[in-house]
Amino acid sequence: MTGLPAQAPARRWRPGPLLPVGEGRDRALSFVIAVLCALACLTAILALAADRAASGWRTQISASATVLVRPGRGQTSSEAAAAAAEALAGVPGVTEARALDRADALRLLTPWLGGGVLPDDAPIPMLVAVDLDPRRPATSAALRAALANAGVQAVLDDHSRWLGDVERAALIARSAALGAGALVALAAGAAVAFATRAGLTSRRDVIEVLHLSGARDGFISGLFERRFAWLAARSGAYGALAAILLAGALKAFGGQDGFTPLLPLQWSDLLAAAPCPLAAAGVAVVSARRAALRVLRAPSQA
Amino acid sequence: MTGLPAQAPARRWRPGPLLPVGEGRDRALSFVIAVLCALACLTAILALAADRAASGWRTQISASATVLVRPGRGQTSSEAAAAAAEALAGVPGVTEARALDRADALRLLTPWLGGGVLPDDAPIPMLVAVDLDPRRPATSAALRAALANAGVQAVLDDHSRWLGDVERAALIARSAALGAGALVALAAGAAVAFATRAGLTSRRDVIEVLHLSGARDGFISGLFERRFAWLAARSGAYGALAAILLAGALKAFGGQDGFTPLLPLQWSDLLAAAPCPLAAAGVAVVSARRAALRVLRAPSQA
Amino acid sequence: MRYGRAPEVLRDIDLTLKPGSFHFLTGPSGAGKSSLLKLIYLAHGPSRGLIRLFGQDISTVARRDVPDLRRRIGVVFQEFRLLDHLSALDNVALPLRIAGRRAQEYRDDVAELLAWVGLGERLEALPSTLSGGEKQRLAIARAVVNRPDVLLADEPTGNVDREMGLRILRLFQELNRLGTTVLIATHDRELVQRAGQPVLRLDGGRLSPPLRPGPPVGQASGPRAEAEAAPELALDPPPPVPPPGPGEAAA
Amino acid sequence: MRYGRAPEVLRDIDLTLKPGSFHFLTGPSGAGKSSLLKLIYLAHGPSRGLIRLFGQDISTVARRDVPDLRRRIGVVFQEFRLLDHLSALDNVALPLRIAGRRAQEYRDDVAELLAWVGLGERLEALPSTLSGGEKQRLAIARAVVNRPDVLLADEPTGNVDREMGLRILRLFQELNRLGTTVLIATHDRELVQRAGQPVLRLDGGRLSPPLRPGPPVGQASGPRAEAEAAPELALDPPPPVPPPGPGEAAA
Ligand SMILES: Nc1ncnc2c1ncn2[C@@H]1O[C@H](COP(=O)(O)OP(=O)(O)OP(=O)(O)O)[C@@H](O)[C@H]1O
Ligand SMILES: Nc1ncnc2c1ncn2[C@@H]1O[C@H](COP(=O)(O)OP(=O)(O)OP(=O)(O)O)[C@@H](O)[C@H]1O
Ligand SMILES: [Mg+2]
Ligand SMILES: [Mg+2]
Repeated sequence: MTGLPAQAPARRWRPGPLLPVGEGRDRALSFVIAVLCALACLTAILALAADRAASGWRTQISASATVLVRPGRGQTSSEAAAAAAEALAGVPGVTEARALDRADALRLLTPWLGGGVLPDDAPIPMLVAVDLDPRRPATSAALRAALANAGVQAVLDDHSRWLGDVERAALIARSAALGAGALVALAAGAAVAFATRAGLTSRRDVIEVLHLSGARDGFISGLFERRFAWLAARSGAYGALAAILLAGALKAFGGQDGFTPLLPLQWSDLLAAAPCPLAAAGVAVVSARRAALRVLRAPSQA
Repeated sequence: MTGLPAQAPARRWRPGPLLPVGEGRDRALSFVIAVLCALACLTAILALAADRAASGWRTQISASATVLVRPGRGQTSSEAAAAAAEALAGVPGVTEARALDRADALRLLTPWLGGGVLPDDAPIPMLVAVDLDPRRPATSAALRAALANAGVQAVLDDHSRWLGDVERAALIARSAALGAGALVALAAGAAVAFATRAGLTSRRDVIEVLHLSGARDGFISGLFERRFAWLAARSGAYGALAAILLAGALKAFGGQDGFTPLLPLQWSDLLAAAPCPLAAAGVAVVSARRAALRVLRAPSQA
Repeated sequence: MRYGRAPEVLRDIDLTLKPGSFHFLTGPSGAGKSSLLKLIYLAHGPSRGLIRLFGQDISTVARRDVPDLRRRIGVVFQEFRLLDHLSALDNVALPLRIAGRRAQEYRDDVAELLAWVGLGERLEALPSTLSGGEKQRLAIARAVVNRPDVLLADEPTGNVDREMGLRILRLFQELNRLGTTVLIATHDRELVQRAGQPVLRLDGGRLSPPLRPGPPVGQASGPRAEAEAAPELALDPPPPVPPPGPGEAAA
Repeated sequence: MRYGRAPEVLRDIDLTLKPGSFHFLTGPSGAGKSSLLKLIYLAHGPSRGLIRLFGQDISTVARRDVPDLRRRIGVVFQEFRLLDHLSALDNVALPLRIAGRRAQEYRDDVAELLAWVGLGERLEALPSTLSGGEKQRLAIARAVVNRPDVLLADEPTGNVDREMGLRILRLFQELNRLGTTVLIATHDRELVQRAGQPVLRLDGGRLSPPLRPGPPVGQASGPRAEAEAAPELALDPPPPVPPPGPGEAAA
């Protein structure tokens, strides 16, 4: 045996950690926490993006209206459109009202009919595109009144038919994303708490020996708090890192055309993973403390 | 003490299980496995739906084409459209070619222009909707040739401009869904394996006592295999059940208008969760066996 | 005292250990020797009765003061209770670490103590690589390392040979000479005979008076361990009220 | 034999236990008694040398035949090694369960054996609620329950009183009378003196010849335990070739 001789320089010697380290139990626990944290972070990041997408649809739709102008007597359709645009621009809550010229109108029709298919002389209705102030949009009634006042024969489409659908879809997407994020975060937290408690119970013998040797409750539970906080924080960091790399890859390679329009991920969303290690450590500390104190209170003075 | 007296009827007595049961360790393990299995199942179910949505878009788009007919000399636009439809219907790979009447055409324009806004006498181009055989769609060239043969002046839109975009988006959605599913399933499997090993290592003492008492390797590892298989199967079943309930709720309350068009979940998709308990048990058995045999081989005959 | 709903293990115990005394505790296996020691080192509360330790009724001691009492008691557990992940040196140093002593201060003392119990070559060994007797000596070294006011040893020589047993006895006697109150539960007749100290015998849950030179009784200041468990069943006579003096316990 | 890179614990051991013999094994704490027993019950292989058990060289025994050999050996471990989650009854019945016996068959026998070692009232008790001596008796009951061909006991009386110690000795002698080869490692002089059986003394890694009536040597069939650990260092003399006869070991 190579035990240090008693007269070895005291300086070089350091006492061992009071809690056993590096057990398989701990590694399994770390791994599972890391996986759950990665899932929670990924869900949080995607939830942010989904939320942004949902509110994006909503504002895009509610912040615009289309007016189809029918030329009155003695007016070309262009003149009628210009008059309508002028009348609408004066309404409070309207940012801009723009009469589309024939080219614009055709461009708008293109996605639906294909390009360059309408005969040049096909009479198309004139459109006025109205942009509304997204914060205080003009009501449909105000727009209709302005058109009637200006004596323009026109049909207003404020997209309200679509708005309901889109809002419902957005609400669902948003709550699904947030719900999934909360669910996974909760599961990760519960797993940290649960596994911390289990990991601690299996070291009951250490607790009892320390206890009977006169260690204070705070000293003992502090050992476990630090151990599991550190374990959870490290696992949480690994998990967050994995989530950030994965989401970053999605953002980088998802491309402008493919994924991004559906799920407008922004680089700043990746920050949602940042609090993960801290949160994991916090959960671990609280549950380690509670579990340690329960073991401490149980056997003695029963 | 209330020990059974030695002469108690032997019939009533049953020996205790050779492995300790109901430890906190096991409960934590069960919980974590259940959570990961639930996530894996949920991801699998949603991946199925996403995959269906993606291929749905693709076939919808690639299986149709639109032809815009310009009336030739001495033809009304309806006559021209009918001629075009007849010509196209004969092309191999075309399932149906249907001239839209004015009402149909207006209805198709409605989503974009709003309803009832076109003056009744507005001349609108006539459309022929062509449905293609999804398995062997007619090529654009074949359709164009057929139109030219019939002497119809027409513009063909085979949606190929959109097809590329949609195919890219579908590919991304599909691989994201499958990737997430595989990732979570892998994580769940690894957690089962890892945690099984850790749970077993902490019962090393039991293994050693059984070993030294003359138990065969297979007998000992069998105890652990059964124990952890059962634990993993039960946790997996709980997880699968949770996923099914959650996905079922999405399907039932997501509604026709909201979630379903985006993610066409079907009741049969929920079956994707069914193999979960079995898979979890399988992973657990394999890792329990490997871990047990490693412990058994290690200490003796070293 | 009783465990759960089992019959009482200890009854009508009236034991006062004078500071600086040295007693053996004997009795058949299962008589309750370890249980009595548990009461004294506060691992278990009495189901009824009074325990006074260092002049304080332990039922009135605030929870946060208990560790201070425990630090004044050294215990050799029957099943050793070593920490498997710590070296021999760290195991022995445990009470010193808990008391807040610095590693550099105590290391050499601990190494010396280990050499004294014959483990000078195994300072870094883990308990799992020690023989039964080596573990027992390690447990003894841990119990005495911080010169406790009270030393409780439960079967401390069950796994060592006679020479080592006598060496351990000398260690206990030396501590006792320096003022430590010593109580040793043992089956080892030779040890008891060699020491020539009073023997308390526990049987059927009751304690017989000391067989050899009885322990001096009297008011005394300083360290003092007193364990007592009074009857509770209505059929038993009610325990007499303990005298209010600061010294001994009664029942 | 050696542990890891530590110095050799056992050297030049040449021990043949005749079937049906009864030996004590003594020696100072840490001499290697438990290690020698470990070699015999196949918990540890020798770093060099030859071990023959029941006439077979254990290095040539197939892995799947080892359990059969182990079932013929009963061991009382120094640290008991009881299973904490099993009742006293289930702990003792363990070897029978492993051998495939049915619960209904063995239950009454096991309960009787437990009563014999004074645990008749604690059949359903968990080991953690037993006293030190009670645990030790449980470990002894487990070792003898299936009438092993060889019984190895490591310090089996360290935690029991004299009367119980002699009772246990009688149990071992009874088994021996029925044909079991018995080897008991102990520090208990009284036990050794009472038994009047040959004593092997282990010191400095070497085994002294039996002190009292030597074990009869000779070719014999039937159960036989032979442990041997030959020197390995080049400086040591090479071990003599073991004789090819089916009986004893050498080196
Ligand atoms: N935790 C417990 N729960 C229930 N019963 C217990 C517990 N600990 C001890 N006992 C019982 O109390 C009695 C006294 O046990 P104790 O350990 O005090 O005996 P002991 O005198 O130390 O015996 P030994 O000499 O064998 O160590 C025994 O019958 C034992 O089974
Ligand atoms: N697993 C191990 N690894 C390393 N060294 C060990 C191991 N087991 C025992 N030893 C050492 O081998 C030597 C002999 O140990 P063993 O347990 O055989 O002694 P023993 O004769 O049974 O002593 P005791 O009477 O104290 O039980 C001791 O010095 C011990 O420290
Ligand atoms: Mg005891
Ligand atoms: Mg030993």
